[in-house]
Amino acid sequence: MNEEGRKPEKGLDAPATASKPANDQGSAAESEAAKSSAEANPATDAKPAAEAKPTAQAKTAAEVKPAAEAKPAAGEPTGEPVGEPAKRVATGPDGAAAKPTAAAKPAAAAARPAGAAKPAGAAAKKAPPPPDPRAEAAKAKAEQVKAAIVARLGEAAVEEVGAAHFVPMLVIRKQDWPSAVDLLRTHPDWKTNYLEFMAGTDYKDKGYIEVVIYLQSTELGHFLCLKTRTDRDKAEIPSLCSVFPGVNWEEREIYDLLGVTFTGHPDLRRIMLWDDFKGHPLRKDYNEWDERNA
Amino acid sequence: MSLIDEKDQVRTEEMLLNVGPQHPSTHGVFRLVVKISGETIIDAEPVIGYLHRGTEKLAEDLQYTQIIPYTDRLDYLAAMLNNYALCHTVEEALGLEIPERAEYLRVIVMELNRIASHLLFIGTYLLDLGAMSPFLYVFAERERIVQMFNEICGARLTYNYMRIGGLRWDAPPGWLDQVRAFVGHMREQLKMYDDLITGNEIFLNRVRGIGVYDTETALAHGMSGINLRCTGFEWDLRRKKPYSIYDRFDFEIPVGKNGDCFDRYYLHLLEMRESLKIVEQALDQIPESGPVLGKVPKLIRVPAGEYYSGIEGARGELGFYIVSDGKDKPYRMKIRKPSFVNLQLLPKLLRGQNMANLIAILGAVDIVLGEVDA
Amino acid sequence: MFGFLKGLGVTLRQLPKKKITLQYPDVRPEWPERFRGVHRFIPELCIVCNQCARICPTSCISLSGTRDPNKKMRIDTYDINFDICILCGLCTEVCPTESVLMSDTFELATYSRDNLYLDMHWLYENELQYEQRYPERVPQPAGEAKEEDA
Amino acid sequence: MWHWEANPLNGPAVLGMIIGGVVILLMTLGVVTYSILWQRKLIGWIQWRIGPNRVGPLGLFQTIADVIKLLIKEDVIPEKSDRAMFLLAPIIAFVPSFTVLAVIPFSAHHVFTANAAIGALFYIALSAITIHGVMLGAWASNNKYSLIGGMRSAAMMVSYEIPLGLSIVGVVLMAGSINLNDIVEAQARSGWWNVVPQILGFIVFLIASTAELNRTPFDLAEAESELVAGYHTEYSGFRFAFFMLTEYVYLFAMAGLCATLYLGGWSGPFLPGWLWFAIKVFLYISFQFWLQATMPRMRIDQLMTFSWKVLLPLALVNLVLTAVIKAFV
Repeated sequence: MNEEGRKPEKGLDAPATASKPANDQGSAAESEAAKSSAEANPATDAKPAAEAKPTAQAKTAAEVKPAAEAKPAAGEPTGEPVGEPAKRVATGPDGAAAKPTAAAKPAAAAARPAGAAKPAGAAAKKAPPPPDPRAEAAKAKAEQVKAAIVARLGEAAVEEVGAAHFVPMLVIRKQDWPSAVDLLRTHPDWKTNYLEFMAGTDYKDKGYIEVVIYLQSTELGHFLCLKTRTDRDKAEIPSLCSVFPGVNWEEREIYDLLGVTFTGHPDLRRIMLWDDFKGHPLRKDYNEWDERNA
Repeated sequence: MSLIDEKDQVRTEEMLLNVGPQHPSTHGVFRLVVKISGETIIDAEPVIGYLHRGTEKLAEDLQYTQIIPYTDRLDYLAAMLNNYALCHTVEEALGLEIPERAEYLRVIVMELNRIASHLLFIGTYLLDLGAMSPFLYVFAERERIVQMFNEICGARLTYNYMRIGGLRWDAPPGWLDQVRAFVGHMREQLKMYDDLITGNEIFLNRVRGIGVYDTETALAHGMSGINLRCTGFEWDLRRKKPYSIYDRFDFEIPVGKNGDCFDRYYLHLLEMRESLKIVEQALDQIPESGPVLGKVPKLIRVPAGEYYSGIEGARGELGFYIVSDGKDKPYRMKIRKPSFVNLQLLPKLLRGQNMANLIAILGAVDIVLGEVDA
Repeated sequence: MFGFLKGLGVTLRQLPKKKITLQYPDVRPEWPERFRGVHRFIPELCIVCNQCARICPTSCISLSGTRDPNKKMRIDTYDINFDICILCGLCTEVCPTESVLMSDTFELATYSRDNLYLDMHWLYENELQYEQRYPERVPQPAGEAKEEDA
Repeated sequence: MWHWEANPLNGPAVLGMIIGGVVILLMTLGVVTYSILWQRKLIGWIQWRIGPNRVGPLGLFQTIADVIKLLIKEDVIPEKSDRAMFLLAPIIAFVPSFTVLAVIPFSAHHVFTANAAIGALFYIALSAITIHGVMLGAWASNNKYSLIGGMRSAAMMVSYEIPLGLSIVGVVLMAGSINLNDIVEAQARSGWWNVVPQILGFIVFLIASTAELNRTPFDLAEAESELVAGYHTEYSGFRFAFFMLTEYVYLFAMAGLCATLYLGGWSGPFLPGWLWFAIKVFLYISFQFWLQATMPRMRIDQLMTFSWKVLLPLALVNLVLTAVIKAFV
């Protein structure tokens, strides 16, 4: 295994202490925008109304929440800034636990790179009711990611832009898969240095197998969803092991269960099932009995 | 065959040692093919899959409610957290509202479960290192938690307690007082563990400075939970991606300094303290009464799309990824298994160590094979 | 230095503490009311709605019934295969009449898998035994569970 | 005092020897049986458990049941093992453990004890033989865990014999004799037990003897979490029982040695000598179990370092101090 093969961007883990909460807030802005409606509690909510609601975020959050989705949550009168900060100040008996969140807010907004700030702004323009504004925001952000990728790898590298349930989603051409992921990992605006999750899905009806990763930037607080697609018959995707050594086993698992060959993988063997197992169980057309007979 | 090789040294041979699948320290059916020279490990190759049950495949044929009992069997030491992770993902997808009391009860049982899981880690870790008594002490404490779970949901290990949109049961009368009593008791016990274990020089010598890695390595390998925090990197999803009602509680995220096995051990202790804090605050804030199951359709259909959400499990980021085609069963479900991801770094940590350190390092990674193999 | 002496002190202090061993076969554990042991079944209440069989994640329940002269469904057979039952309790949750419930029977070890195939009579027998063991829990067999849920 | 060498070796004397041997063997077995039970009980109590309590009243027959179980178990000899060695090893390990008891003075009227002039030396010399049995067994099993366990055991025993021996030399200097009887008498005469003037040596002895006995925290040879069962991984039935017996007979012997060297042996006020001896042995054995209930296991390299860099210098310092004081005071 060539874990040594890469040197992650220096300074991932050594951000100034001041910037850390700031980034945290930056990320939280979107996620909170995404969650504000889901979490808004009905009037029975025990939270006292006296909850601190910093205004720095209010401009985005308030606008993000259009009337269409203003749930019963709108126990808050209009005019009052809605949308709770990411770190809702601890309530309840010991309300003393006011975090330094509010103070960190303006800094957070300032610290956010231009790229990250814009989607929130984009979301702010009144989205039509049917598409969820949070999804719209994610899409807008995805467009920006696309711009970053396209600038380096060409127009064809990104096949599709969208949102995977409020997370910006891009479909990358499989040839550009590792380079795009690596690009985002090192890109100063994105720095998606942490691969959170990887999965493969067999879309039999659509005729392809999709590999999806969820990336995040521990420093800048972005969350991205990248995908790439390959044929079902000759499923082959370049391996990400050189970019994120941690996907080693995940790729082995996808290889094992979905039959996607990851080219350039240092050690592509079955991981869950035994070596002479036939077939790939997570494929939709997998049938235990067929394979046995074959 | 001469005993002396061409370099005038005693001829030695490397040997392959199969640690597991049945071995006292692999905590389940986990196999580690170790190449050793003397007692020094040249290479190690983990072999997993002995407990592979195909949960993800099974889930494709199950309704969302039916998947919950299966999640109990992933990380069976922290089944409440597994329950929650699945319910949370589905609730996010549906945009459901969870009744207040249910949220608090969820947090209480999750944190209790985290304590139970961490307790077990400390016990088994010390057992691996050869100390027997801590194992039994932590089991006694864990037993109290398990009994409380037994009362609230009727099972000691496979809880199946959470439902999409809430909980199966409300807490029985007096249960919360029991929890409160436990919190106080547990605080005392934690002091005892400090005296018994943390102060012991033999233990310190065995765990300090071994299995070291830095934050970059940990991030590149996708590690999460204590395995990431031990490197001094503050990363806790309860803070970073606040879910449930964790933003209402005041708690710290302890981080390590050196990224060695001692840090990993000690963080478990510290995290238990924080969990106790959370439980205590939740007990103070929980509404006296109220529904524990929100308004949920009888047959849950998740709108088409894909959903991923991770929570801070006992061992790291535990996430469920659901691809739905609008039916009542997931089209594809994938579990982000923290143990599975964390385990990958093991061979690298083991190289150059000796056999005794193998146990110490493997133990500190804190794997549960039910989760690794899923 | 000498932290291990502290440890020795700790272990010594544990010596006189109360022992927590449960002498299992002699002393039986006390299971709470919600404990999910082997099912018990009350045939009279069953309306053969088949919900339990449908919700069961492992499909271990099989049942059949007939319509009696008054157009009411009557249960004929009700089998639970404890070979695969995972005691998740979902069946008791969906049962509208609370005819299938869980008891505190937890000892399932047997020499043959055939013995794990439990039929209606066994389950009813289990119910009767449960009623004997816990007379105080019986008065409202269709009891608290649903109320709390609502 | 009654000396073997003072009596001519005739028929009755030989008979006496045999009877003595058998009596000591039976006594030893009794002690081993109940020290195992005591171990399980004591550790159980420390761990909030009851300990064995099903066989006989208070579990008094538990060990007997275990032994019977071991005796009637199949004697498995692995196909790939070196059969002859495999069979021989437990015996080689056991015999010296029992033989060393010959020089331990159990009481003032040590009817069955050899009054050997080289008592302490005899103990150390013979106990070193056991390691051959352990090594042979480990090697002959043809099992990797056994091999590592055997090697560890050998390395440990070799390393810890030296501090052990040196700490004993301090006592020998105090008494001016290697004869264990003389050492006891010297302590009785001097009015204090060796543990007081030889406290440093006592500590070294305590640690080194724990290592010699392969007991926690030095139980690396059979570290079950690392090596499954160490050198006796492949042994079963009564051969395994032999190894276990060896271990506990040594525990008894070492307790006897410790009592003799440092705690005044059978000497003591009021109570009869044998009871004093029993009490001291009991204390030593209980201490070992207490240690076992508390300590995690050491690591082999740290163990070696500890022996050579800490214990050995300590033992030497103790030796020099004793010699100097002995010479000038």
